[in-house]
Amino acid sequence: MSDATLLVVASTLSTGLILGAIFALVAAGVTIVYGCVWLPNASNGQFFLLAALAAWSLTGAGLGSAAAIIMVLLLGLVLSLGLEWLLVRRLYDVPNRNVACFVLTLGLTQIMAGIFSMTWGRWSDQYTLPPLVSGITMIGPFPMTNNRILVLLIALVVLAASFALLRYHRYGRALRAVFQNREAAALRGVDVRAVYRMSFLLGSSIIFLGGLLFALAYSFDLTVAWTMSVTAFAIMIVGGPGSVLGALVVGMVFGFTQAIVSIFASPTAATFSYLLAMLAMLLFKPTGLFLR
Amino acid sequence: MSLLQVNGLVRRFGGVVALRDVELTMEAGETLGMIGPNGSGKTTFVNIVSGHLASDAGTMLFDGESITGASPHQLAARGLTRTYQAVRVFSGLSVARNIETASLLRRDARAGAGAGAGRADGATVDELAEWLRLDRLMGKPAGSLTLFEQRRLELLMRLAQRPRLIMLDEPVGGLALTEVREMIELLAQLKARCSLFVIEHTMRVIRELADRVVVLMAGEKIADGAPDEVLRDKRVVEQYLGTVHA
Amino acid sequence: MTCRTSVRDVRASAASAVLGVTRPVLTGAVSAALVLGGLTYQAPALAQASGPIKIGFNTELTGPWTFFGNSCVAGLKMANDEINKAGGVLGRPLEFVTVDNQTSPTQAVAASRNLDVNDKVVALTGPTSSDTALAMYGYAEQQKIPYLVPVAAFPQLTKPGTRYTFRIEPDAAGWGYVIARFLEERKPGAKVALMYSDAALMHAIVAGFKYQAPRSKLTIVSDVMFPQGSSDATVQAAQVRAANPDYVIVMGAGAFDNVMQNQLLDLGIKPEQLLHPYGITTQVFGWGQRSAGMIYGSFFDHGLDNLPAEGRDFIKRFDAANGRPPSYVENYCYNTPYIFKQALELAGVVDREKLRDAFSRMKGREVTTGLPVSFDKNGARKEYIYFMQLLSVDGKRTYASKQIYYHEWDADAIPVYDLVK
Amino acid sequence: MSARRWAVALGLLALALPFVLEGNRFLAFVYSIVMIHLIWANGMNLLYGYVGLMPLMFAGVAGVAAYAMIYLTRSHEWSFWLAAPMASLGASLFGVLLGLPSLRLTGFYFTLCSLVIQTVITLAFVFFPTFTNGDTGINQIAPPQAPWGGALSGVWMDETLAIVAVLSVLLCGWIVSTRLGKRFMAIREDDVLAEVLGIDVVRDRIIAFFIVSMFASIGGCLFAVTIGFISPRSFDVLTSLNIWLFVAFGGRGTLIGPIIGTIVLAPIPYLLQELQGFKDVLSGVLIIVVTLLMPGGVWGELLRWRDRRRARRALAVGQT
Repeated sequence: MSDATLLVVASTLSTGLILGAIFALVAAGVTIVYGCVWLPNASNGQFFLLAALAAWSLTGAGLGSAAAIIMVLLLGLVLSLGLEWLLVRRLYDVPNRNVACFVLTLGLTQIMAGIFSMTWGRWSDQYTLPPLVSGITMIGPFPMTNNRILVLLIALVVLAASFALLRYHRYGRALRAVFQNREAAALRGVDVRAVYRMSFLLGSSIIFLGGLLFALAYSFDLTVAWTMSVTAFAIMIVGGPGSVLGALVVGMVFGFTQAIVSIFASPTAATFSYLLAMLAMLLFKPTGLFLR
Repeated sequence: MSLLQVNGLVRRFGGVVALRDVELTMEAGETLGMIGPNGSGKTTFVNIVSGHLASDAGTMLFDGESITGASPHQLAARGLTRTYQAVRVFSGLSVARNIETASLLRRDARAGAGAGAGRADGATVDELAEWLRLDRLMGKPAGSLTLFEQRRLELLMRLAQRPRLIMLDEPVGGLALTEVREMIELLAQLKARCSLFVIEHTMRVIRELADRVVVLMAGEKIADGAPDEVLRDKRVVEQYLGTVHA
Repeated sequence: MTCRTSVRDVRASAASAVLGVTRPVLTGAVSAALVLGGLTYQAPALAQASGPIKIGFNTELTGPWTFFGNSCVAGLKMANDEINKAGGVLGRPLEFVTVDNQTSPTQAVAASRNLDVNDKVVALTGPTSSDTALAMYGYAEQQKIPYLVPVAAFPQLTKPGTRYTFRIEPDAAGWGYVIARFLEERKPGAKVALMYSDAALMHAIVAGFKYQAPRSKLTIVSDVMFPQGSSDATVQAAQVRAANPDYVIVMGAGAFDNVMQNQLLDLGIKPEQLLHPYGITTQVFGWGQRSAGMIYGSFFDHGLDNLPAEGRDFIKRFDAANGRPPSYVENYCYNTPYIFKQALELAGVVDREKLRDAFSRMKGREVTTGLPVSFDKNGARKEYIYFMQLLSVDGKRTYASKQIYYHEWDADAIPVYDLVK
Repeated sequence: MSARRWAVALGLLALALPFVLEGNRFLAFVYSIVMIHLIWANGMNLLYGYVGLMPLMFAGVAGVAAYAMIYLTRSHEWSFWLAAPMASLGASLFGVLLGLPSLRLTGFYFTLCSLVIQTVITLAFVFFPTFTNGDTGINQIAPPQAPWGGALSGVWMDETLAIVAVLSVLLCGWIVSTRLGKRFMAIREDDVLAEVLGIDVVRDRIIAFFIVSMFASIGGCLFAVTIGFISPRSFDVLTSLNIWLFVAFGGRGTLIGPIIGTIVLAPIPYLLQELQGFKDVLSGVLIIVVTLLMPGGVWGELLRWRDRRRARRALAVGQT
């Protein structure tokens, strides 16, 4: 293979992996909240954006990228706790909470969008975070920045950790029990509301982290919120609600489809192809590819 | 001509055979009981006959016409209907609306025979409601009724359609003892109006209602005959009745 | 359940209402309507005779283009205050009634109507995005309101037959055309790659470039368009790299512009090979120090040669107030009140039709650059562009650039309106 | 006053308002936008409130109709009054096609599926510019011809919209009262049980999608001629979500609910333009408060309160 071909192949790998990992991460966050608590959070795109914007402001104020990330994650935790306490917990016992939660979080989306346009929207039209680490590693002829390698690693580690948590930890077992039969789980002594709260916090934190990693790997603007929301929901459904493994595999398939089709056709064809693939998946395997 | 004739019914789920060459006939006016341990394929059988599930092989005739592959609403139009193990009514609608919805598609109304409009096999819906003691509950949301009331509503909704065959999946499941007694009486009165196919674990129901009993074990029919004979059959007693309190 | 009111019943009562059976209802409805009407009714439009001269400023204060709308407001306010401090126009203060179009064409039409009907503005000016501007264009032409477009480059805003719309920014197809002329001069027979987002503005630029490229003997070696919402361009950057171009023309919507830039640089494309048709301050900050040496198009930049004292003064004061040097968006918006002032003084009265005529024959100047401001029969301005080379970027505070090229041409040098529909 | 009289009064008020608002063309414009959204909300309510499916490609169907209408009037010089029904018919058949996934998917799965479909439609509007002129959009869309010659504009255009909106409410009410409407509600409550009771769920869902797409399409055509400009963003997923929100906010599955939702929420972005970002915060807070206090929507919850009070009163009467 010539260097030029190798370059394209390596760049495809890099794009597929990074895009795939970030989308998988956000989808995992969504899947933990929706698949476990049955609360579809329409505002998770805004959460994602909020994390990225907050990190942008903190680094702009002179904080290092790593410190900013930790600050934002803590901030996200406080915010999710507050939100859970103020709003989300009121929906746990509502009979049609799917819809109620969707409406509620659409309202939240409007509030956040309004706040963004009065604040960050006025400060810039695009945002870039300084890299976590500098330098470039050559993969064959393909130069990959160490920053993006680190982003990829963090995403994969967090995905693996949340997979293990749901599969092997006591919390994960409680969560599955609640999912299968809430009443039975409650009778067996599982604190259902605590499990819900934990899932909401965990899911939201993962979405926050997704936003941070995206911001480290790419420049972003206010429009990223919706793109992210739609894609994450679609990945979650195709992968199977509640399945972190499903989110990972489908996220990667999505990333690679986009990268590979755009070599042979065009970026537009790539976008169409992954959306149509998702449609086909929904139609022919609506329960999702992976069980929880 | 038999009312229902099922030949060589096969259904597999993945590698597991749920039904293996099941043959069954049922005459008009007959009440047939089906028993068998959990997982023996009883509900699968009803699901297939009532059009909820496709079979892998086999044919089904209802009143001499093929109903293989027919959908539930087509079967309803021909007079074959069913109930569910877990009671199923439109819980968000009032009792009256439930009954109204069910009588929307009464067989004779659809066939254009207006003469019987408002009547279900000789009885008006109102009379049926009185008979099933639902007449005073008309305005309540169906979801707020007790289980027994819901079971009776379910029955009324089927009767409102003037069916020829009702397949009942555990009609007394979850009911208290006195309620079971009452339900059996209601069903006994119903026998005069249409054919019944009853899946039950409660042997009392089978003994008191069924003209004939079929036993399914692991997807195979192992016995078929009058209740007294079948319930004394050695294989049935060993493999099934020994495990349940009759 | 309410749904149980059958239509037959409604029909029956409608009939009875018509027959006067339910007269109280009818009376109630009509009187309620009249009360509401009384609250909302306003006297028919009168010419603005006294008080401030009102001009409708319809721009993006929320939604994805918030930044541009607010930047524009900042520039416009500065000039407006200066004019009013110096005595206003025709002896009256100038007032820009600002409304938010939420970056939505539908809202832009609604906002235009609000300004027209409720504020009775003498003219409209406004948005910084092409589709909202096009929606307003339709309204202005239909309602015969003079409409001065500060920052929207889409050519159709001055298509043949346009009467009331006047555009300050040169049209985007022209930018593409002049990029080809510029590259031809810098490197005859250059190989060029294109990377852009699927957006109206980019299509216009590409159309102009593709028209002129063969005439300037340029070869297009790669032509990549990204759908809206794209987030990664690594693969395409590698393909572009493999095609080995002399120049890459990059233009993305929003942050994607910077994503493409960085990924091209990561892959070893040199900054000197990169050309952006336009660059504003925040974009330059995004490109950062690593992009030093790249080229971008502009219509105003603090690195321009020969800026008059007014221009330098504007840069200093804008920087002091906003913490960043202004770019062409702020410059056009700063000049807008002055252009209105020149036209209103030429018209002599505050009247829509007279103001339109004044715009069409005015021979004004941009106060910041001294460049002439006059409009052809379709409302388009004499075309011009600067190309700047980025020298250095100092964090998010300032940057240094130098002017390397200036070109002026007639709007009809290329068949713009055949190229862009 | 009885419910029926209230309905007549409201209808007459809706028809009278265009003349009342004639003095202020801005308010008249906002009113006409609200009327278009009312048509849409009624369609959405039919599918979401009565059949139980939440179609997020609703705006996409409206867009297809609008673009088709413009194509027919511009390229073939058809009259709006012929082009709009034909375009709507075509778009509705397309809507039926897009509704086919509902035969396999229900509930939130169908919603997500429709979300993906809507995303594809929006991208296609941008990427295939032959009919849509891509991201640039189509401007200066001519108003419909008036029967007395010239263009239908001003108060008569507003009145036309009000008439269509009132008709859409009546049509919705009529459909709901027919056997078809009762079948729809049965399907919403439990599609499996509906099927066993003899309802052809597949056929009825297809009929529902056709009717609902007709509402969407006619609204789309009227939207195009009222605004005079459309672009792919006019018919994106946010538009669908907004219409859905009107229905959910007001109370799904009631005739009054979507009217309340539309009248309260639709004018906010127009009438509160000066508030900028605060207006989004305001409507967001409103939505959240209503969802928490009235999870069944404003009207749905009022009905429930009324029923509960009646039940309590009945109980009290029974005890005495």
